[in-house]
Amino acid sequence: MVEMTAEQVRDSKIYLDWGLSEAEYSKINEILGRLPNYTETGMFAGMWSEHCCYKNSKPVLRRFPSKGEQVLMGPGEGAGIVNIGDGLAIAFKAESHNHPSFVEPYEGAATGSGGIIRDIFSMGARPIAILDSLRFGQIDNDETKHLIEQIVAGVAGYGNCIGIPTVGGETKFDESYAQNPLVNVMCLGLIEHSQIQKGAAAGVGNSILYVGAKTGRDGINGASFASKEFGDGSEKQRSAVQVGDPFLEKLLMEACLELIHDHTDIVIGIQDMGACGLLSSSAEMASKAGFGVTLNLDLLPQRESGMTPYEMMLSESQERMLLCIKKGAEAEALAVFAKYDLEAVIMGEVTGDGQYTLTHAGAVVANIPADALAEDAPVYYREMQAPARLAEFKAMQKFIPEIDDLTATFKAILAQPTIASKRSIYETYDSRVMTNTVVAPGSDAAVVRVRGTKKAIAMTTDVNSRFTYLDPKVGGQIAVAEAARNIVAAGGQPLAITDCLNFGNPEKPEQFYEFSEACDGISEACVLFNTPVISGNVSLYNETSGQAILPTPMVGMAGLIEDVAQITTLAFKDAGDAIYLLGATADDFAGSEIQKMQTGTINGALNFDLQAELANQKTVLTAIKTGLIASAHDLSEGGLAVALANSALAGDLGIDVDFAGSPAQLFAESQGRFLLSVKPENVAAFESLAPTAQYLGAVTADNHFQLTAEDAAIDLPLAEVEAIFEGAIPCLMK
Amino acid sequence: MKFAIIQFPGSNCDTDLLWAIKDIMGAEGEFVWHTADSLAGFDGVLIPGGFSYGDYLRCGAIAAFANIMPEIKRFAAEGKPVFGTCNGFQILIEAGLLPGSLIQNKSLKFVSKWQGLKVNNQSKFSSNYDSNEYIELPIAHGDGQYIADDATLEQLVANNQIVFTYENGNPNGSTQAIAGITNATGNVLGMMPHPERAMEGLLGSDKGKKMFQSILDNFGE
Amino acid sequence: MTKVKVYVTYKESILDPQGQAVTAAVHKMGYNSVEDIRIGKYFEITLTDSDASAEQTVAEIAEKLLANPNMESYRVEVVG
Amino acid sequence: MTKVKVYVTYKESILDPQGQAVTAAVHKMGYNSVEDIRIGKYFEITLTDSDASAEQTVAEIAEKLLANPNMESYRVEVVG
Ligand SMILES: Nc1ncnc2c1ncn2[C@@H]1O[C@H](COP(=O)(O)OP(=O)(O)O)[C@@H](O)[C@H]1O
Ligand SMILES: [Mg+2]
Repeated sequence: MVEMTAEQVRDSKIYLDWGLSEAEYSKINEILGRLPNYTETGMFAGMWSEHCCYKNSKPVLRRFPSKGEQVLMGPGEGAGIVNIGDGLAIAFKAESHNHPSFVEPYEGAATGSGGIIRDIFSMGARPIAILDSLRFGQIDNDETKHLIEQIVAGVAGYGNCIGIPTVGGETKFDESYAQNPLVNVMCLGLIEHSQIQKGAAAGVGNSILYVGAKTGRDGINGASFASKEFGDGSEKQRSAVQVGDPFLEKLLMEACLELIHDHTDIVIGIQDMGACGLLSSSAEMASKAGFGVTLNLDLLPQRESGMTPYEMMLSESQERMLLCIKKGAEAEALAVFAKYDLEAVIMGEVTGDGQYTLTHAGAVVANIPADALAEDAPVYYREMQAPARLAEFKAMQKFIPEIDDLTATFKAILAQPTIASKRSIYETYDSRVMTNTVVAPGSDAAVVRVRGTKKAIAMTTDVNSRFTYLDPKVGGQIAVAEAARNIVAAGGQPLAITDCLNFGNPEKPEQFYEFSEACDGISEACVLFNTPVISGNVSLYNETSGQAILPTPMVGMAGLIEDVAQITTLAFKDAGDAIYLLGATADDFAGSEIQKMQTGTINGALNFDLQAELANQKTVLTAIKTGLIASAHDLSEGGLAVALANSALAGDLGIDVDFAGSPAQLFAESQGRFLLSVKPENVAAFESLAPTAQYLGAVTADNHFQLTAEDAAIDLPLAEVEAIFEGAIPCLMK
Repeated sequence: MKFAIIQFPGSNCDTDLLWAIKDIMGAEGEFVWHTADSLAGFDGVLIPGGFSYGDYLRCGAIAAFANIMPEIKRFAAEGKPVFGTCNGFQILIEAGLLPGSLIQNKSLKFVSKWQGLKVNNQSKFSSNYDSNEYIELPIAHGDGQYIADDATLEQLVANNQIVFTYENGNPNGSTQAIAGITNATGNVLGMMPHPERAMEGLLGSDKGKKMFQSILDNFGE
Repeated sequence: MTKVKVYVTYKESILDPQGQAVTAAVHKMGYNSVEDIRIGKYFEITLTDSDASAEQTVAEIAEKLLANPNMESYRVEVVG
Repeated sequence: MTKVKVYVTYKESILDPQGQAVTAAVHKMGYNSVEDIRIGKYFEITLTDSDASAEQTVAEIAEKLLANPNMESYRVEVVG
């Protein structure tokens, strides 16, 4: 194949196909003072895509609070880092792999996991936990079942093999995700302060080392592909599918961590090759450090023959890392990789001229200011407009569900896929490898202890996108509040968040409004909860044939448990313990599971008090720390009735509860609420600490689920409740 | 006693085993890289779980050809204790140190949960348990279905080589609910469950300790 | 009764991690003349159809179920 | 350069869980003429040996590594 000349690129306007606008192409001409050649044009197209440079989302992301005394490293590197004391810190981040998982669900989910794991160990941190936040369409068709099965298998396949426990996540269903499932994976790592690495290529003459898988033609244009809407199915596939190799990544992880820990002084910088592969990792490393870089593409390990410089630079082959190694110490680094049978080559060096230079077959094929690719990428201030529906929702009459048969309603709610047990999913994940998992999936936040200390880390991912749909800003606040509620229920002090902002096409003013408002809601809550945003990921263009997903800003939060003795789960512990509800219950049914179940749709105005939420969380955390709480569970989808079922089933104990509210309010989704159980000897102390807590009844040993509200009552054998809760998803998947 | 914890590329329960034997049981333990060729100075071998060589081809198949394997075979032939959990069990099978085969779970799915087990305490690896004691240990595997021909099964029973069997459900479809077996001479044990993950109440159970204690009691001097 | 065989292999451009690992293992075992190993799946299908309709049936099954068109190609062979 | 193919299948006596699942899936899709599906592995090996020595080499590799004689059998085919 003969490559186009610079003039042909200009005349054929191929850059439009690659996602560059006319204005952007002109700007490139201006920067270079000449026409960019084919390779250079492709490089700009990749680096200036939303996926790589956040050109549409940057102005909004800048408004996130990202500082705090606990924050050791904020956004901008592979992952953010938070201090947990004892000279230790945690690094965490989440990443989406939505489009690839729709095209090829197993490999899409697997390579998504692989990517975020690399982000964590590239910081020098040892990954210790994975969480997966998944969104699917309704389980009523074979395509969705196939997507669920394969995506879950992909997450499992990668995490299980590499040996990092998958300790939590969430799985929710809504028809808006049918043609656009969401696969968001969060990874958290542990690191000593002194080991923190940066993705920088500094110091003239230092070497650029490539290690890991050979480069193939897979995923070329992946970044610009993720920065476009889907049309119909025929467009699904734009380049070769990326295949994950968790075995190779395991070796890469061990080798990189060994190099960082045992050869600290020779590693100048390290970065994984994610979106735009070799190009973005090398350009960002150079630009960040204020240096230039020159790479010899003839030395690049290649899996296929005849690859062009364009293909080499834009390939998104997995399991590759780029390092900057001190001059003279190359052999020392190569020896470490050789121990793990990894292919590593020195393919370039840091230069002082600030230029990004590529050579291939003896010729210079690209010569661009490094900053132009990274720092100087365009930024757009998109137009926003509130979607008309929002005003309508605010003006609506309150929806109040009618409940003729409380028992039947309860059973039906419990069997809704979003509510029902996710055991059939999380039991395919190894959640205990590394022998630190104290609370595995099935409770609220997951908890992993930190060896050598009394501490533990609590983690969760949350967002209820129905709320963000009804009111993006309040929904964003609720996402943070719910995550914090889960952390607190486990006995943790919320520390910081990461996010995956899954939205529609930002070029549409209504979609951009949702994005911007939801982020501002997240910011407000993060300021109040003192949980800065330390990392995150944006996934826009989640639309198929013009139909956008519900706005889904996934919040991943980590919190610190000071003493493992304070770790609390949702399971009721002993018969005779008193059950309390903390937090006010009102007729809050807008966006609730019961509204969706009864009416098939969601609408109405949200009611949320951020201050009240925070006050309740503080009370619960104090009560846990003073040893007054036997079990704690946050209330979310399905309300009190579902929370009671969760705690009873987890403890394999019955309940006898009399709720002072309407039967419908058993399913209300008022925010800021906790279900707590307290040992009889602690009741007095608890009641004086939490005077507003509502006494509900007692945990029983008779294996009956007895729940009364006004004149209606549920009385079911626990086994029947369990059969419905556990059986719902496996039954739908058949 | 001093234990060698063998590390293959892709092993991922190696640090867990070291933690269990050293930090919890108080014995000596050291990692031994798969390229080594000597076990001199060691009194026992522990083969960890994980995905050696990605579990590509068949679980444990490639690891069975590692440089250290002839030495492990020699070690076993001398009657010294060799223990493999999960992928370690698969490796011992592929290396021919234990009879039978492990194939994909009947459900075709990876399964990770607490699993009930019945312990036969007539082995050097289980003598500290009560007779027929019921315990729960974590399992986490995709290829744990134990199969063997009739002659082998008869011999396993006759020789009292079946040490662990699944109770309250058979998570992978194993023949006779077999979860762990020894070789004929009783000094090599392979099992799918993870005793090294059940060493502390904080993590849910310390029922795995009796297994390691049995090794220390019966093989130590 | 007709026997049909189906061979499913990765397309050329798709990474075959399993094949790579096995190739490396074979080299370690000293078989250095081996250049490359690619691993695929192999199905032996027994049907009650006649030869011609069996081929048709199996091709359909392969297309829909046995091979993943994003990554794999397949070949059907009627043995008789 | 010689190309050799190796086919590895479970022995008759072994119940292949994946083969059973695929057979059931095929029946669900309405292909009721399918009696049985057995799944095996298929290797395409490229060697620098001549034909005869390639067959010998591959047979050795198959015997030692590619098949587990406890449960699998294999067949080697030199393509040339
Ligand atoms: N995809 C998943 N991966 C791992 N764990 C999951 C997944 N989906 C749900 N879980 C687990 O199931 C439990 C219940 O989840 P969820 O209903 O989302 O809890 P909450 O409403 O309290 O956030 C949690 O422990 C969660 O970690
Ligand atoms: Mg919760």
